[in-house]
Amino acid sequence: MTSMEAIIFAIVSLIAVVGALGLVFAKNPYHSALWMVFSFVGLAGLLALLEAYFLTVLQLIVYAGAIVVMIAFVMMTIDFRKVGGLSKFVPQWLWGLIISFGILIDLFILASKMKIDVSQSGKNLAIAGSNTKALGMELFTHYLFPFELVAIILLVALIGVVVLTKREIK
Amino acid sequence: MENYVPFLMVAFILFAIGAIGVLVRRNFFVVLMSLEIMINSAGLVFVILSYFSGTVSGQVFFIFVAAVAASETAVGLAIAVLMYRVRHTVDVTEFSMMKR
Amino acid sequence: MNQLHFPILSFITFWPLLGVFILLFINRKNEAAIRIVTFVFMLVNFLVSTLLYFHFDPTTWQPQFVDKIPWISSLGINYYLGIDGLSLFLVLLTTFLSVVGQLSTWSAIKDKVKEFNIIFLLLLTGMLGVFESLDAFLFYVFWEFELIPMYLMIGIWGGPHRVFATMKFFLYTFTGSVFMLVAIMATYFLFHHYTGIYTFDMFQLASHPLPYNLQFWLFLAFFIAFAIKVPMFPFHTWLPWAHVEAPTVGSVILAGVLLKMGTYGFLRFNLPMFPNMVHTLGIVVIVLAIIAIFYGAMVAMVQPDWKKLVAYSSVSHLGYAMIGMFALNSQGMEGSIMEMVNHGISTGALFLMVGILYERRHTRLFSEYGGIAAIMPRFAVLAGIITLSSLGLPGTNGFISEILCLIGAFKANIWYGILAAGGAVVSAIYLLMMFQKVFYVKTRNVKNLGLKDLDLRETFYMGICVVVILWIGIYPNPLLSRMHVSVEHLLQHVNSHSEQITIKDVDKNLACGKLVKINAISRGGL
Amino acid sequence: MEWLLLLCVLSPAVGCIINGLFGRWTYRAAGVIGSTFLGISFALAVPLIIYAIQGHVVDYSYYHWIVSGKFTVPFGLRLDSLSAMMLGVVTFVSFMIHIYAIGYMGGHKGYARFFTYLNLFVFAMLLLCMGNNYLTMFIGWEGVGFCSYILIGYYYEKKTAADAGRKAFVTTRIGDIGFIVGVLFIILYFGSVKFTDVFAQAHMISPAIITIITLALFLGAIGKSAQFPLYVWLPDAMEGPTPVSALIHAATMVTAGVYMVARSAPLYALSPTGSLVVASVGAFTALFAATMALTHFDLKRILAYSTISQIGYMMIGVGVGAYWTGMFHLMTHAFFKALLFLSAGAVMHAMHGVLDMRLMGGLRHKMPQVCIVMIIASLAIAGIPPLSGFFSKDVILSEALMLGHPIIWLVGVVTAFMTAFYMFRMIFFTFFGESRVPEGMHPHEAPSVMLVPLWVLAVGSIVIGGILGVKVHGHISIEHFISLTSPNAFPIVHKYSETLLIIISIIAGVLGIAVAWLAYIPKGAFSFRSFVVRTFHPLYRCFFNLWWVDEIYNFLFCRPFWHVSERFLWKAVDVKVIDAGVDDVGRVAGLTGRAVRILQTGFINNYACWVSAGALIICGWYLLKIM
Repeated sequence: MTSMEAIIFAIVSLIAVVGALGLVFAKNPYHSALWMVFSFVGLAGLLALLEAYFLTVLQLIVYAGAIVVMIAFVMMTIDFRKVGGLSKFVPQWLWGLIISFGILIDLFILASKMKIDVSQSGKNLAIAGSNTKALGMELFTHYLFPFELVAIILLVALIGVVVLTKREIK
Repeated sequence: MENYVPFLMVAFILFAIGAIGVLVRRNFFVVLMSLEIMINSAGLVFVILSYFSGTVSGQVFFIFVAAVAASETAVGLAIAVLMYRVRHTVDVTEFSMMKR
Repeated sequence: MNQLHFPILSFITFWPLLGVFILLFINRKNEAAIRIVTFVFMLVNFLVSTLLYFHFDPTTWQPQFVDKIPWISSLGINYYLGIDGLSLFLVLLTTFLSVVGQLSTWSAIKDKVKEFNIIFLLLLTGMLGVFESLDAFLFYVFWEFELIPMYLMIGIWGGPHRVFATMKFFLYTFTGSVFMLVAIMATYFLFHHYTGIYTFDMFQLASHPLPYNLQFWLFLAFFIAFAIKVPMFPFHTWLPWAHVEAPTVGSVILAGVLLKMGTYGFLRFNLPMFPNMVHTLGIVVIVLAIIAIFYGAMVAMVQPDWKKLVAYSSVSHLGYAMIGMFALNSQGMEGSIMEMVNHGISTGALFLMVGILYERRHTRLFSEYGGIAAIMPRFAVLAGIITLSSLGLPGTNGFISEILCLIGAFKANIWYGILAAGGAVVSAIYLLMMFQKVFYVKTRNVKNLGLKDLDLRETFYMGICVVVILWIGIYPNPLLSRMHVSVEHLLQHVNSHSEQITIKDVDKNLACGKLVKINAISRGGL
Repeated sequence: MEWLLLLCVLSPAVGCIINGLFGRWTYRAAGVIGSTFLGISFALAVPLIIYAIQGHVVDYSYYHWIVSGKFTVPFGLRLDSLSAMMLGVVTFVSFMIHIYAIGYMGGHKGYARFFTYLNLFVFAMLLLCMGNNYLTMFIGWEGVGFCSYILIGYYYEKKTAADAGRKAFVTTRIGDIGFIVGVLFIILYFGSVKFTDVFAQAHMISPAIITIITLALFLGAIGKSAQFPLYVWLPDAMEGPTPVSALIHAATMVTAGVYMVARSAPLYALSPTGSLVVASVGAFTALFAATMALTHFDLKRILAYSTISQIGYMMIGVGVGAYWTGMFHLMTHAFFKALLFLSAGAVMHAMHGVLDMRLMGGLRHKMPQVCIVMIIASLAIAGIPPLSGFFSKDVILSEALMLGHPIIWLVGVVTAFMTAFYMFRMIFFTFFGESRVPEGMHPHEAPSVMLVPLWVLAVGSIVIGGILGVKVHGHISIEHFISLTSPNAFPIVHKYSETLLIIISIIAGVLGIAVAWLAYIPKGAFSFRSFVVRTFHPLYRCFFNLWWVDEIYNFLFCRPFWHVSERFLWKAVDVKVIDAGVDDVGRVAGLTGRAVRILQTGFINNYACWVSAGALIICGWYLLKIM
């Protein structure tokens, strides 16, 4: 890793982690949403560092853009005065914290033990210099069937959402 | 770049932070957002391994993960709206209809 | 091989599903049409299945009329149907009893007719699949599939305690099935470990028996599954419940076909796959079977409820089948298969008898009956012949199977034969008592006086049973000759692996950490 | 010839099917149809018997009945001297009884049913006698048992009749287990059940096995032929219609055991032990049953005990190895005992079903012809020359003595005395003395359709013994005939003067009649009887209560069996242990569920925590393993 890359890595990962922490610990959910955008931008930076340029764009547009807006939009339809006086954490927050740290430790051990073949590192990620083209080739040849499945999942989710929200509440 | 451990560490830290958010927060919307973080960190691991093993498949999976995450968010929000209409709250501790 | 060049087994298995599809389009109010359509479908199924009988090649043990299509080839799972001498008559029995049983429901099932017939057709598919599949995985699928329609049949059209009975039936047999699933999987992986082939083909799995200590546990697991289904002595208590609460046709199918799956399972799994254990643990099975013969008969004798009596008599009768099977000689084995077929017909017909009177009087207690012979003479004659066949009178089908089982048992060990022969006395006692309590003596109950004798439909289906009973009793050779080669092949296979081991050896092997090895193998396989 | 034989055997079956299927429409004609087919059978039997007398043997397997592995059971018939004799007896006597039954059963409900059963019985009996292997024989063996069951229970609306039928079937089935076990041994050691194969190999099998086989087969004979200790069903079987008692429980079915032993002569000949058991059981039964007949008042039951006793004689005959004597007695007995039963039936018919001799007396004026034929039959059974019973009984006793069984001979002679006594006690009680007929009953002579068979049988009872049993040119024709198939098994050990033995047995018979006369006819008879009864009071009570055998069986076997089944096996073991055990397993699952339910808080946070904790633990475990 060159020093330049290291510096960029440090910055973007810091952005991602801080954003995530802000999301979790902000009292106001609107602030959380904003922190999420922050974190996602950091993530997009990481993706760019990994030469997944198409995904970087995707991350910025879909996540940091569409999804956050959607969440914020839905939150606005809800009257937050009624949920005022809400404390931030559940009563069993300590357990949640412990379990999360446990998972973190697990994952760290895993990371330290993991061995992957890095000889191909950074190769094959682009066809004729275009990451998007490589991705497209892979997606619409090898992964065509799962891709269609994902489409169905999206459709199902769409229908599900409509059904759920249109229902009359007695 | 040959050292993938830092990248993984970041992904894992994000995952753990997301888990904390899911497990400890009361606000349903924050829980949903934390879930997004967790899912994204998982997707990130795909991309990391894709890069270091020199194949573009991982990136494809990131697209799938993103699609699933989007569906999940949509359904989650729908549920949130519905719960709010029923219970007039978005406090997850109030969502205990499964009991009894 | 398939001598008909037509997937006849797939046809008869899935033909009922077409019936289900057609029934969906018939108005539920039009009950007559529903009954007739179902009947026609079952009749066609039966008639087509008789082709199996006529085209069966009795000179080979290889599976015949084979339909084999790769299903999940990476796991060695095939859609593999085929029959041999062991299963041919069970398939025919199934199609036959379904026709007879369906006829009996015309007057017995009055509500939810459409649902009932749909379930019955589904049940038929499941049962045929069990007897036809030669792929262990497919077998298991059908084995579980058949449970559900039966569960619904008892649970919806049953008697007052139907929910309890059906839960007991379902959970009990399902517990057995779980053991079987585990054992099938273990056999599959272990077979791969020792031969390097992933396969669920039953014949292939049997071709290389596993080491003894593994056989021991697998035999036990399969034994539990099938012993519950048969049911063998200590596992039988679901049977009276299920029979008593089931509608008539449910009892007929339960006794006639479902119980045979247990004995058939022994023939298909326990005997060929774990031959050494058959020699080692066979004595346990035989002792349990002898207990079952006497115990079932003695408990049947004192029952005040007609259906319970017949239910316990099944326990007793299938004891003969088990003894014959584990006698490990051709007479015993052929007797055992004959006993399965004959028990299906005779006991099925006995349940039909109960059902006919139950429809008229809505009770099954002996104390309510008496003197029926004078009121319903035609019924009494048919019932008498059926009782005799259950009793094993020479000239009826029951005798053929009983004597063959006895010869087999006797050849295996003189005492088995003598003890099993003693059971015949008890069976005479309870069957004659049953007949006397219902048909003889002057009726004391006014309600019995006006009972109508059998109508044409009832005479027909009872008469058909009687004809089959006499036919098998007088000329059983067409059946015996068709099962002969398969039986010989199975026996030769089992007897070529006759080295015995003691339970002690198994324990020792286990203590040496063999289980760890199994574990490692299964992980490697996954 | 073999097809003639088959036709002869099947003819009653055809009658059975016609009457059975069309009984509703043949109502009046059922009897005639049944008798016609029997007549055909008898007519066909005549040439067959002549063929057999000429020394021919027919042994033909019509088809393979059961083929399993190397083991084959043919369905085949065999005509040789032994079965030819049975063929003659069975077809003739049943033909007579069918004709009699036309009159006797006339007007009964289920007339066609009766003839259906009767024809079926004859068919089964012919299969039993003519089968050329043990399993074909067994079809007949069980078939006659079953027919006996339905015919005893013919008046099924009477509980006693139905019970008696069941008792008969179950008791004989106990014996049949023996038969089946015997056959199983034969299959195991001989590999075939055909008589010819078995007898040809018999000398190659160890004697111990042969003894087991003979004893097992004899158990079957004990059940079927009502020998001690399985005789208890026969007296109860008298609940059936009288023609049934005459045909099944006197002339044919109950003698099947004797026939079977004679048929298995080559086996019994190799086993002196087995033969001795046969003879001893026969002798004991003869005496034991005779004692019970002494004091009874029921006309038909006396005859039943007498039948048991007489079959005991036949068993002595076949047991000592002189098979022809047993078969000879079987034949004469078929005639005179059928005659006795049919006469008793005529009396019963006249008395509207009353069988208690205390309600009879002086009937000789009302029904002289029946009286005469009954006296003829009684003289025959008492062994008074020159009636048939004399010849057959005498040869049994003399052969028993000469073959070295003096005790059995002595028992036989005593029994002969008792037989004469109780038969004439019955005659005197029924036909002589004052009339004790209740008011309103008008006994009358039997109709001619019943009388004709009686007289035919009476003539048979008189002459058949003389024709077959007199020594002409140094040999007895029946001995010669039967010995073609079943020659005498053992050599004669002692020679006695035949004249002396004949005189002894005649004395025994005459003495019995004289004592009966003394006890029932003269003026002081009553006080003589009461003196005897008082003197031998304990013995009299034993006789009168039939040695309490039924009660003992009930106490020792029937009730414990029932109680063990009901109280122990069903209500305790099945319901309280096995089934409850199964339910308890289910209950444990339920309780576990209730315990685990505490974890179900309903808060999704908690569920999320559990899921994560689970993931943590599983991952951690795997990680620990790879570390």
